[in-house]
Amino acid sequence: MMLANYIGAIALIVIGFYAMIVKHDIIKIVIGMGITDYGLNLLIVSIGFNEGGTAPIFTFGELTSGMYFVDPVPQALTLTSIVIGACVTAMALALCVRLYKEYGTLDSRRIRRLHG
Amino acid sequence: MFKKLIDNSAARSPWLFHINAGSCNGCDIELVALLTPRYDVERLGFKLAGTPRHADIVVVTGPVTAQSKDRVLRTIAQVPDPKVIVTLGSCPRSCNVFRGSYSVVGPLDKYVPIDVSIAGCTPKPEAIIDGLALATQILKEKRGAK
Amino acid sequence: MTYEIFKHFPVLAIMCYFVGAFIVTLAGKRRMLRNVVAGAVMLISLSLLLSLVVPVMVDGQIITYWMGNWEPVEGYAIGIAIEVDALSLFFGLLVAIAVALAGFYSFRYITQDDANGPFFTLFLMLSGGVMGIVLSGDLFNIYVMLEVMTFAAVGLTAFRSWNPNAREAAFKYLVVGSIGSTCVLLGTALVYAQCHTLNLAQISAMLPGNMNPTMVFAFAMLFTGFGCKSFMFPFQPIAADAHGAAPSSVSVLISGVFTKTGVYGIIRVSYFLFRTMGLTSMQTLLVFIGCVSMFVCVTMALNQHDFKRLLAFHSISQIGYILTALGLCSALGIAGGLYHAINHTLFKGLLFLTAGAVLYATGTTYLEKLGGLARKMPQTAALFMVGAFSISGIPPFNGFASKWMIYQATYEKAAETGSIGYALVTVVCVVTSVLTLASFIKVGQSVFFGQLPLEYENVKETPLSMRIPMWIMAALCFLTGLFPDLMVEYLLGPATAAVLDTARYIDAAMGAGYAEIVANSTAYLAEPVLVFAGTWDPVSWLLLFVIVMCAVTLVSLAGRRSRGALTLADDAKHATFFGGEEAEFSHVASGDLFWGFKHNLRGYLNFMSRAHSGITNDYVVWGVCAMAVITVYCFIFM
Amino acid sequence: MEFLIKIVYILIFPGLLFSSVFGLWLAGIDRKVVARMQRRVGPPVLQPTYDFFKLLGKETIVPSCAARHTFLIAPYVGLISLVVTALFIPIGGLQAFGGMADMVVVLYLITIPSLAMIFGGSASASPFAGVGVSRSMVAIMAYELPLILVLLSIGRAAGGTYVTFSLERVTLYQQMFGSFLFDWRLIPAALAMLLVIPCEVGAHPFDVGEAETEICEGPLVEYSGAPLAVFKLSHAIKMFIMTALFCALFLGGISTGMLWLDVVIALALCSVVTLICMTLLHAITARLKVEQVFKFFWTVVSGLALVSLILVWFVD
Repeated sequence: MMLANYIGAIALIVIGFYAMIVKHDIIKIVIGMGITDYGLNLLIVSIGFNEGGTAPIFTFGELTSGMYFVDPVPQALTLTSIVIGACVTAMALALCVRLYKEYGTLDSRRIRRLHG
Repeated sequence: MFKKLIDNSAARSPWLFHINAGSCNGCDIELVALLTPRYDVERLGFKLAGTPRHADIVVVTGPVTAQSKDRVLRTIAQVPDPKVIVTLGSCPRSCNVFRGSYSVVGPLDKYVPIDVSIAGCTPKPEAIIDGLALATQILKEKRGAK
Repeated sequence: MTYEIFKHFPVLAIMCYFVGAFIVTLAGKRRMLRNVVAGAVMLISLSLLLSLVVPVMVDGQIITYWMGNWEPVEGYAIGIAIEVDALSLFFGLLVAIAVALAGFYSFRYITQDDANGPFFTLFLMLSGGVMGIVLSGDLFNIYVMLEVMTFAAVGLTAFRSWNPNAREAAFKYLVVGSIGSTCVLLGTALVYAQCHTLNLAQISAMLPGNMNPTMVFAFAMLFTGFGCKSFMFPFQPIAADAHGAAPSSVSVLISGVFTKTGVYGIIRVSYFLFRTMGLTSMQTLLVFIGCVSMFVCVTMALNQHDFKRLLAFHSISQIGYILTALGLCSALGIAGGLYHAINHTLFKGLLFLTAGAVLYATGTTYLEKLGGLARKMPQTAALFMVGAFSISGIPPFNGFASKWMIYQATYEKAAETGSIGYALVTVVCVVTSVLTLASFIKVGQSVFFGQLPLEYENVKETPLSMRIPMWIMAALCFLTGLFPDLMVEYLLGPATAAVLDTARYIDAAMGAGYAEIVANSTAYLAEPVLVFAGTWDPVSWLLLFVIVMCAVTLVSLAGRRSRGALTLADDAKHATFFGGEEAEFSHVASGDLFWGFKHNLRGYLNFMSRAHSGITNDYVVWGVCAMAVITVYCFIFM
Repeated sequence: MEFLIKIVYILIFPGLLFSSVFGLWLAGIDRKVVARMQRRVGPPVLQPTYDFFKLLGKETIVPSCAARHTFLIAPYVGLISLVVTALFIPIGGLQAFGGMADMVVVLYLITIPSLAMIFGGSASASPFAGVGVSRSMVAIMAYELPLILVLLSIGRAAGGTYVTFSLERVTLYQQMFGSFLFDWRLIPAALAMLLVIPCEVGAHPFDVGEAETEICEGPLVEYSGAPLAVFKLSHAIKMFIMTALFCALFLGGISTGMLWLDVVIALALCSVVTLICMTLLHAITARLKVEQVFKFFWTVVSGLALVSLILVWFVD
């Protein structure tokens, strides 16, 4: 089951990079960045998962000696990472709006005043 | 401290700046001929400078055409003191055969005082050397008078 | 003497910036209050770090601070650590100095912008982020701070939003920068998967020698990620865009400080966490990347027409020097690289500030439009010359001292390994240095010297409040170059020792003896002894210079009566010589300079110019390719 | 006493006075011998000295568009740094101030006068100077690559099993094992160095920056009087320094046991090197174009130096 997670994570990252490389629409580039981020988040959560572990929070049931938690640290990391990802997307979209106003296009091939 | 050294050197290292004020090129060629092995004025320290700022002696050839007048005067003005102005050939002296032409406004001494004037159309190299040697003496005097 | 009190200083230094950022926001439009708060914050942070110099640099302490007092339990670090060794403090000082000077410069500089409210918020966030990275002892914290820093930097790049270039640069920067962030986060996650800890000290005790494919991959990712943050080749185009478009005082931070965090990251990753720097393959990789960055960026800089964009390419070129030196893995190389890092911050800061002064006075940094400003802004011109001489390595300024150490380090490495390749590295360094000189002569000729265009007839010198930080930087450029011995003794020596002596770093965090128990090898990667192949004594040079100068002055005073007069006037005699024509405006602009050079290398230069196409996708391709190539390289050779 | 000797070193013997006089003398024999090769009588050997003093007596014109301070200070900075550089180069085993600067430092120090000329010319605001600045800088870029290759070869050869940049070590090594000029591995480097010298000094055929017939002496176009005199003097001292550097690097092994004799021999050798690499080239060649200079140095001369470097590295 974890293998599927890893494969999924890697696939998401690759798709994200693919979008950033191939798509000329800057909104799609931003979407690509988002997808890469999700892939990473999935990967981090999967790293902390222990087969059969319980949630790393206060539980109502009895704690027996055989029980163990899933690793809480990656979940915290993921939360942080999600927040950062959301901010990046918001900022990038804001810049897209301003760029569209200036250049009248979203085509990255035409937004190249800085070159050479 | 160096007054004597400088005064003595003044006559030994005259650098020329050559201005063509509408000359037929005859005098120009003769001036350059002075640098050839036969006459070799470099033995006297003469050297052709590339810019009026480096020059001690300004050599003007040609009858001073209307087009060249301002440029000649401006260039002469840009030579640092002490300087000597030499006219080479008959043209700058009297406008020679070009006198009376609508485009000739010479002779040069209407505009600036001339120190040495070498006559001839064209002057012989020996005459030019003689004139330039005289110019170096004047240069030394000007330096000494300062 | 007890150092208990100093334990709290690093965390305060970081918090200062963040707290200050929020208070500045509250100040709203009251500019005076805003300036006072920001200034106070920057000074407090700087003095906190300066007070650490004695315990850390001189006495060799390592200061560890556990957030919330979560100290390690049974050899497992649970809490978040702030750990300051000589290396961290070195970078911290560099950050604090640059931030303070750039900040004081900005007080006046940004008054030209109408909406300058959020400037200091972002500025202090950026500073806090950078400070957080260099002082932190926790890998994930470094990632978070990296993001905070990148974010503030993107915001500041787009700060002059009326300028379309700024928005475009910010967008590209955000997109390509996200590759770097992705790499760092991926690497961090993989390291956590392996070690179940995020503490740098503990990781560096556990990882070296235990390399499996996952860890090789993690290393490649972290290396690329920090490389992206230092804008090494092939991430240089976004750096050029961002530095060029941002306000000058921000460019100082992005080029002088931001890139240094990448360098710091690379040091931490390859000298500490994985200790891969001992491998020949790793050294070759870093030196190769350094050389390519150095050469490509300097030739790109020669092609530029914008003052700040040119400076931007130069900063990557100088980063190339630093990476090359660090890649040598010898004490002299590390010392030289760190020396160059601090010098680069100073002189590039100075140059960006002069560019800002030119922009402030004339409203443009376009080289073809400017000229002759030295007559109107003599101090700025003098400051520019100090910066230009420093960056192109003219003795006795600081750039030379560090470059000279780098040349020796590369050539000694060549002798040690017996490989002529490193000798060629020395040659590349020297050639880059002379090309740097060329491009600064281009700037001097086309901005400060030559003829003054009519429209700048009324230009004024920059206000005093902007000149003071520049003069301080210039003085530092001179002093750091004049006393390389003191620099080595008090800053570089301890920092170099800290880079090579990982065991002490581990012990300081995890308790004494931890490194020996856990780590597989605690031996030095190289002996921390500086071996010089040559000699250079700037103070004596200066003394000789002064003596000869006195002699020349005396001689010329003795001969002043017989000398020709010195005349100044504004008439035909003193007009510029134009072959007899009336003097007119004629200025050899930057594009026309160095034709002989450009003509011979036209194939290469045109290719590079086309390659920096300005299309975001292309830059992403470069970044992803770099990531792939470095990964494959690491898998093959590690 | 020690202090007095140092002052004598600085002001008299390899320092200010001597390097000026000897440099002017070298410039003089250069002009004289070129003239003799062209079958002319030629100027007296003291001609550069006369030129220098004459220029001192001339008026100094500061152009109205110029950046005055840079324009006037630049020549003096160039001259002083050159004189200081002269102190670091061993002359026939006599090293006035050894252990202060090595080969790489000297490489950088000798660019300061060129830089002074470039910035001074640039400050004069003349377009001719602008072109001259561009060309001088290309010349610097051109010779720097072969020069560092030569220095690295020497550094390796003199380092024995290791490397060294120290000029003292280079001299010592040569005195023990013979001059490098007679080491077959370093002959290409010596040739390269001989070609670098005229380019660094700005002599024919590499004087693209100061081409008086094309661009009115380039950076010097607006200079007159004392600053020009100082530039001419720097040019002369540069000839001395570069030839002395050649002698120190390739002919340092000549040792008779008597210091004064060594010094005299070294100075004689300086003159010979000047004749070979400057006078001969001056007399037989015309000025190259600027892109030709660059190409020539980055291909032929660098190639020669690189051959040496490789030989030194791989052949014992």
